[in-house]
Amino acid sequence: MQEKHIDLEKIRAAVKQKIEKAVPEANINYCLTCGLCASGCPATGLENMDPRKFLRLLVLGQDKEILETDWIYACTMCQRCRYACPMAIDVGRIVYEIRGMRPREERPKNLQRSCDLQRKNNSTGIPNEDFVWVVGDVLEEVRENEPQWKDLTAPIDKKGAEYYLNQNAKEPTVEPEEMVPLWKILHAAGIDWTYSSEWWDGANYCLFTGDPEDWEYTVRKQAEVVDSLGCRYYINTE
Amino acid sequence: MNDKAKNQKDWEPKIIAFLCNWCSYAGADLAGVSRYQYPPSLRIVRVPCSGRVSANMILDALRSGADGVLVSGCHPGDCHYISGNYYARRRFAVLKNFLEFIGIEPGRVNFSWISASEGEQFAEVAKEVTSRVKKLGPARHLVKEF
Amino acid sequence: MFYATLEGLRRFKIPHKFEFVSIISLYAQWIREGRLNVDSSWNSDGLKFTVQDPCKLVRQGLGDAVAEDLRYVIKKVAGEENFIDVWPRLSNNYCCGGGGGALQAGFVENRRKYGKLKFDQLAATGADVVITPCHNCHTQVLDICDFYGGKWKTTHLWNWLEKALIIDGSAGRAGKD
Amino acid sequence: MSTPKGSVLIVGGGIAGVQAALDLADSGFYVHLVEKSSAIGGSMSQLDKTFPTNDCSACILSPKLVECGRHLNINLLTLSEVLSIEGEPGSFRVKVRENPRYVDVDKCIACGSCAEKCPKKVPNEFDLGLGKRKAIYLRYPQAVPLKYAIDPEHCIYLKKPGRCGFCEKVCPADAINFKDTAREHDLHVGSVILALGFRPFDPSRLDFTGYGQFKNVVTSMEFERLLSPSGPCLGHMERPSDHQEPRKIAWLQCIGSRDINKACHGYCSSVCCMYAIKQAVIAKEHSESGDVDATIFFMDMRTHGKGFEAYYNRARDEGIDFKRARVHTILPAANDNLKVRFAGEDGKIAEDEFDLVVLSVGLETDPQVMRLAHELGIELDSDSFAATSCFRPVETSRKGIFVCGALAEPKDIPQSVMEASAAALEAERILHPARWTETRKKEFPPERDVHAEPPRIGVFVCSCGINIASVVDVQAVTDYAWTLPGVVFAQNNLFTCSQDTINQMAEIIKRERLNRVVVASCTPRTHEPLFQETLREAGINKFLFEMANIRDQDSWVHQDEPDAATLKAKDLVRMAVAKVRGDEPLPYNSVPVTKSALVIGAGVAGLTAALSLADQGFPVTLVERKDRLGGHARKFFRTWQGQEVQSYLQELAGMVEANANIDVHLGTTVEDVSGSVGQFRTMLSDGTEVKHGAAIVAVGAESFKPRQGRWNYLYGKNPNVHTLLELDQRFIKDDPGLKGLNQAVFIHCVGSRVPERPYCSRVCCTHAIDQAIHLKEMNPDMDIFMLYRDIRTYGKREHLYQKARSLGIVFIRYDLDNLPRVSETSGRLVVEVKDPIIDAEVTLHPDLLILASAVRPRDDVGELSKLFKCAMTSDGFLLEAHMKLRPVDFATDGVYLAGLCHYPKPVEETIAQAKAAASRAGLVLSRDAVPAESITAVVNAQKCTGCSVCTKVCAYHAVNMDANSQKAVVDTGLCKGCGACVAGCRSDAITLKNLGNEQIMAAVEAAMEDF
Repeated sequence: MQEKHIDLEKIRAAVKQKIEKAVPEANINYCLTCGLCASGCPATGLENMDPRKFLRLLVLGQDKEILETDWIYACTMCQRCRYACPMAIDVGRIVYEIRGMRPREERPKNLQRSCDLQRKNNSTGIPNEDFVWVVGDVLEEVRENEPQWKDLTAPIDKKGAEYYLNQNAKEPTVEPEEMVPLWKILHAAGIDWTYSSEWWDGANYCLFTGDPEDWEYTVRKQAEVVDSLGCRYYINTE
Repeated sequence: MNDKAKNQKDWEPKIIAFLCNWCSYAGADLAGVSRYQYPPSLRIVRVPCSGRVSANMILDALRSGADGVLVSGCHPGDCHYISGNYYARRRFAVLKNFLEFIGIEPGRVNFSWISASEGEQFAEVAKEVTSRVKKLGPARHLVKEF
Repeated sequence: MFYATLEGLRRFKIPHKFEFVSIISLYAQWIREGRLNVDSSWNSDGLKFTVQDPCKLVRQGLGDAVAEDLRYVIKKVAGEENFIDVWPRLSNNYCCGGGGGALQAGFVENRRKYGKLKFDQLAATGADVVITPCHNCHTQVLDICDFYGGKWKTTHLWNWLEKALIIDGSAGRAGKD
Repeated sequence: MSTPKGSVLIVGGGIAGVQAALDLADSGFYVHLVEKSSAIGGSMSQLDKTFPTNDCSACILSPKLVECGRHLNINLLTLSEVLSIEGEPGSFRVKVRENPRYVDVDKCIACGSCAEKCPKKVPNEFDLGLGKRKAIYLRYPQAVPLKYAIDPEHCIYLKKPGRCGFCEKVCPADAINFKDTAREHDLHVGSVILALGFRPFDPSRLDFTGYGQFKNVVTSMEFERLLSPSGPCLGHMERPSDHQEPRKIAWLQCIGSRDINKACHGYCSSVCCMYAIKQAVIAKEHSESGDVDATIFFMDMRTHGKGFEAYYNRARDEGIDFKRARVHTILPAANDNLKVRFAGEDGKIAEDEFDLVVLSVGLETDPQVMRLAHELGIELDSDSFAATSCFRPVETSRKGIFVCGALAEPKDIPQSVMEASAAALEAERILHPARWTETRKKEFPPERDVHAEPPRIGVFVCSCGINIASVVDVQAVTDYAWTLPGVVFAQNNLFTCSQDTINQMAEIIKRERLNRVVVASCTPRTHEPLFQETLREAGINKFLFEMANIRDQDSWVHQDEPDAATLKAKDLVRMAVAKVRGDEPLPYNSVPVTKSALVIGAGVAGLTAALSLADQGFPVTLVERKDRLGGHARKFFRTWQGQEVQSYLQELAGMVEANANIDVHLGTTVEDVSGSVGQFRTMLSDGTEVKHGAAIVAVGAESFKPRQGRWNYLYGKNPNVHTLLELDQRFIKDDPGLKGLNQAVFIHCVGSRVPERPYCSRVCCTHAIDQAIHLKEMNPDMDIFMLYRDIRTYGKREHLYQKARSLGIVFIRYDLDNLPRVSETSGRLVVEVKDPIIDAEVTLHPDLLILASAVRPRDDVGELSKLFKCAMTSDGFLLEAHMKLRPVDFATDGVYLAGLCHYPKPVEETIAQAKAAASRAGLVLSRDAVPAESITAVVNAQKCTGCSVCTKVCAYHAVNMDANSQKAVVDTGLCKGCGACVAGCRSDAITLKNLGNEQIMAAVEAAMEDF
C-alpha cells in the first residue's frame, strides 16, 4: 500500500467549520482518538473507514475524502457511539450534516426518492384515496369473516378522536392484512382513535437525506393534520 | 532430651521460629486472629528484624536441641529497617550450603517471607515446615549431650 | 419513524397541541391498567422470544423506559420465562443496520456486513421469534436472518399481542389462530 | 487575634487524616480525629498492595493507625460526624455527633465471640459487598480501635428488642450495651483539617460496562479485596461467578474519569493507570497457576510519578499486554466469560475473551461530603473537589480550615501524605503560640534502681475471658510459672488488660518488690506499651518486661489440642522468664534539640519551607548556591491555573528577606555536615558554622537542553527551536515576535521516558499544553500541533487538555520507534510525523518548534546526599525514607526534602511538599529533646577487629570506624536497634541491648528444656 502524505502548511477544515457552525454541540475537536466509537460501531471497516478516522480526517481538514466517502451511508446515524463516547461526540449528527452537503443528484437515488415522495404525501407514493380504500376494504373483510370482530372499526379523519394513529406506508401498499392486529388491539382496549387521509405515513425518510427543509416540511404537515383533527395524542407505531 | 520420647509415634518436633517483629510476627498474630490452625510445634522468638538473625543463632538453636528452625522476615522491599531482610537473605544462602556440607538435612532450616497481612500463609508455612521436619525425625546431629 | 417526528418537532420548534407518544408505551400502560387483557397460555410450546430495540425509538427517542415497556409487553404476551434478552440492550443496543436510510440507499453489501453484529447477537439468544417494533428494523432483521441463515421468525409485536388478547374474561381468544 | 486554641479538629480518618493528626499531636497540639465509620484507616486499609513498591498496604499502615489510636493527644471519635463549625481561625466551635457503637470500648477485648454467635449476616461494606460480615462486626482485622460495633440497621435485637441478644449473652467482658445512645460533643479548636477522601466511582450507571449485569465484571476496588489476604477469598484470587482463579484478566481504564458524557467527570483520576498496572503485576504474582494473562486497555498511560515509569516498563517486560484502545461495550461469552471487541489505532477490529474484567474506576467526592462542605461553607470546584489554588494548595475557601488528600483532587497516597503534613503545618502556623497548651503529658514516678537486686519476677497469666482459658489450662500454667527460677509471684487474671487488673498489677509490683514482669496473654504488638506503662507507674524501668503470646500464637491456633497448647504455653512462659531474667534497665535516650533549621536551596521549595518554619518562631539559615533567591521558578511564566509565577515569587522572596528569623546566605554551598537529629553542625562555604536541629534539602533540578544527539531537533541550530522555559521567557517579556505566527509545533517527551532517562518528567505535558493555549489565544488563527507519546495531564489538569483540543489544537501521537523528524529548508523548519489514525505522513511547517524537554537532577546532588547520609535513586533524584508513607523524610532522622530534587513536580506540589517538610522538621524543633532508640547496639572495643562489616550493613550510617582506634563506634542517636550489625559481626564484638546473642539464646534454650 502506498504511503499517504499530507502537507499541512495551514489546516483548512472548511467542512468541520461548517458543521461546528450548524451544530455547536457536535464537539468534533474534543476527540481523544480513544477509539471507543470505532470499537463499538458496526460500520467500522466499511469503506475503509471508521468513526474515529472520520473525525480525524475532519480535524486535519481532509475535506475531499470526507465529502467523497460513501461511508456516510454505511453509518446509520444510530448514535450508539455518542451514547458511550467520553466526549459525547455526535458522529451521527455530523454524518447527517455531511449527507446534506452532497448535491441532491449525487445522493443514493432510492433514498432521495423516498423523501421526495414523502414531501408529496407518503414515502411509497400511493395515492391517499388508495390508502382510504384499502383500509375500508380490509376492515370489511375482517368484519365479515371474523364474527367476534364484527364491531371492529378503523376510522379515518374522525374529528375529536382522543388518539391519532399513523400508519407506515408499507402495510397498505404491500401487506394490508398487517394493519389488522393493531386495530383489534385498539378495539380491545376501547380506544377512541383515527387515521387521517393525508400525511398518514409513519415513516419519514427525509430525516436521512440531510436536508432539514424537507424534514421540517413533512413533520410540519403531519403536525397540522393531527392538530386539525383535534387529537390529544399522536401515536407513532414504531 | 529424652530419646525415647522422641521415638514415640505421636512425636511433635520443636521448631524455633525467629520472626521479625514488623511483618512475620504480625502475620503469626493474624493467623491467630483469623483462627487458622497449625501444629503446636513452633516456639516463636521475636527479633527486631530477620537481619538480626545470625548463622550462629541458627546453629545454636540446633545445638540446643531444636528439631528445626524457621526464619521469617518481611518480603523483599518491605523491610522496616530498609535493607535488613536482604542481608538475612544473603546470609542464609551461604548458611544453606554450609549446613549441607556439615550434614544437616536441608529441610531442618527454613526461610520464608511473610507479611503482616498473610495470616493464612503463616499457618501454611508452619504446617509445611512441621511436616518437613517430622519426616526427617528428631535432630541428633548437633545436639549437645547434657 | 418515532425520532423523525419527535426530533423534527423539537429541532424545528414546530407548534403542536398533541402529545407525541409511542404505541409501545401505550401497550404497556394499557396492560398495566387492565385495559388490555393478555395471557401467555397460547404459548404452550414455549416459543422463545427476543427483541430488537429500535434506535430511533429507544436510544434516540424515549430511552431505556420504553425499552423496558417493550420487554414488559413481550413477557406478558409470551410468558416471562420465554423471553431471552440480548446484550447489548436498551439504549446501548446495536443498530440493526437498516436505519439511517440504509435500506433505501442501496449499499447492500455494506448494509449486510453492518448487520452481521446484529445477526450474531440475535442468533446467540437461540430465540424462535425476534420482535422488531420498527419497520426498518423489521425489514433489515428479516434480510440478515435470511442472508446469514438464521432460524428465527421476524415479526412485529402486534401479531403476538393479538394472539394473547383475552376478550370477555377468559372465554374466547381474540385472535384468528 | 487573642491566644488561639492549641487543638485541631481533623475530619476523616484515612491516611491523610491520620498523618495530619500524628504530625500535630507530636508537635504540641491536641487533636480530635473524627471518623464516620467504626475504625480509622480509610480507603488505604482496603488496598492489598501499594504501587510502586508493592508494599503490603496493611503492613505499612497499621503501625500509624496503632500509634494514632494510642496517642495521648489524639482523641479518636469514631462513628462520628461533624454537624457544624462556627467561628474563625484560632477559635472554632464544633458540634460533633458520635453515634452509638452499642459496645463498650473500655470493656471489649475483640475476642470475636459476639460475631461468632451473631445470627445476622450482612454484606460486608469493607469488601464492597463481596463478602459477608455479622451485624456485630469489626471493620477489618487490624481495625483501630480494635473494638466491635453493632450495626443498628441490621441488629435483630435493636430492631426488635427482646429477640436475639446472643452477643450480650456470650460476651465474656460484659461489653454489649444495647442502651447506648448518640452523644453530642462540643469541641473548641483553633483550626480544622478536612481529610474526607473520595469514594470509588460507581460504574453501574455506565450500562455498557456490563457492571451489575455480568458477575465477572468487577471494579478495581473490588479487585483489591479479591487480591487481599484479608478479603473475601483470603487472597486466593477468585472470580465471582464460579470461585475459580481467573487466567485471563482485562483492565479497562478511565471508567468514570476523563468522561464528560455519562460519567460527568472531565478530570483524570490520576491513580488508576498505576493501580491497574500494580493489580496486573500482583495478579500474576498471586496466581497459583502462575499463568495469568493480563491486558490493560487504556487511552494514555499515565505513569507520571516517582518510580512509576520504571514500574510500567517492568510490567511490559513481564508480559503484561498494554492495548491503546477504549472499549465501547463489554460482551458476554460462554462460561460467564467476557468478550471485548476493540479497534486498534489502524482501525482494525480485534476481539479477545477474558475470565474477568476489572473496571479501573475513578475517584469522586461522596455526595454526603458535598453536603457537609456546603453546610460548612467550603467551596467546591466544578468537579466537586475542594477548591484550592496553586499557591495555596491546602487552603479551603474558609480561613482556618484546611484540606488534604483526595478531597482536593484525585491523588495517590504519597501526595496525600505530603498534603496532610502541609495542612498540619498551616494549622501550626496559626496556632503556634498555643503549642503544648492543651496537650497532656504522662508523668511517672522515679524508677527504682534494680541493678543490685537478684531477679524478682512476677508472672501474670491471662485467661482473656475464655479466649485463652477455654484451650489452655491457665491455672496449670500459673502453677508452673511459680516453679521457674527467679519467679516470686504468679497470678491468673480474667482480663489482664482491664483497668482494674492494671491497677492491681502496679500494686503487686510495689508490694512484692518485683523487678521483672512477664505477662502471658496476647500479642506485644498491641499490648506491650500498655503493660510497660504500668511498670513505669510502679517505678520500674519499662524494659524489664516480656510477654508470652499464649493467645494469638497459641490458644487461637491450637483450638483442638488443649494439652499441646498448655504445654506450649508453659514453654512460652519459660522462654519469657528466661529472657526477662537477663533484661537490664535501659535509658530513655534523648537528644537535646537546637531549635533552628537549615534550609538548603532558595527556590520556591526552600523559600516556602524557610518561611513556614520562621513564621512559627524557629530561626532558619537559608543557603542558596546562586546569588539570588528564586531558583528554577524564575523562569516560569504561569501556573496551569493561570496565576503568574513571577509576581508570586517576588512576594515570596520579599517575605523571606524581611523575616528576621531567616538568615540568608547567597552564593553559598554546604561543605560539611556532622552530628545527627537535634544536633547538626554544618560548615558553609562562606566559613559559617551553623548549628541546627533539623535540615531541609530543597536544591531543585535543571532543565535538560538537547544540544546534541537524538533529541536535538535542531535545538541551538535553528533560532526558532526553544525549550519550554525559553518560550516562557518570551511570554514573560510579552515578546511581540510571538504575534501573527502561522504554525507552532510542540514535541513532548524530549529526553524523558527514553533509555538514558527512563522517568517521566511529570510537568511537561501540562506546561506545554498551557503554552499552546496561550499561543492560540494570542493568535486564534494559528495552527498548533502537539506531538506526544501519552498526554499526562493528571487530575484537574485534564481540563486544560480538553480546553486545548476545544480550541482546535491538534494532538498527534508518536512512538519511540517512529520519532518526529525535524529538518530545515532554507532556514524554514520542516517537521514530519506519522498520524497513526489516518496512517499518513504529515508534513508541518512551524514558525516555532517547542521542545518539552526533561527535568533532570542536578549533578551535585550526589555530594549533598553523602553529606547528609541520604540515598539517591538510580535516576539521580534524592530518595525519601519510604516512597509511600514518608515522602518528605529521609531515612536519616531530622533531614527532610522538598521540591524538584525529590522528583519533577509542578509548583503547587512543590509548595505542599515544602510545607510538609517544614511540618516534619517542626516535630523535632518543637521539642526540647527528641527521643532516641533505647535498644541500641554497643561495641566491645576489646573484641572489635576493625573489619568494618558492621558499618557496611547499617542502613542508618549509625556505625562508623573511629579514625584513631580503628574500632567500630555506634552513634546511639542514629541507631534504630535492628541488629544487622550484631548478626554481621564476625568476632562477636557488637551486641544489642537486651537483645544480645546470650539473651536470645537463653530464650531458645529455655524452649528446649524438659520439665
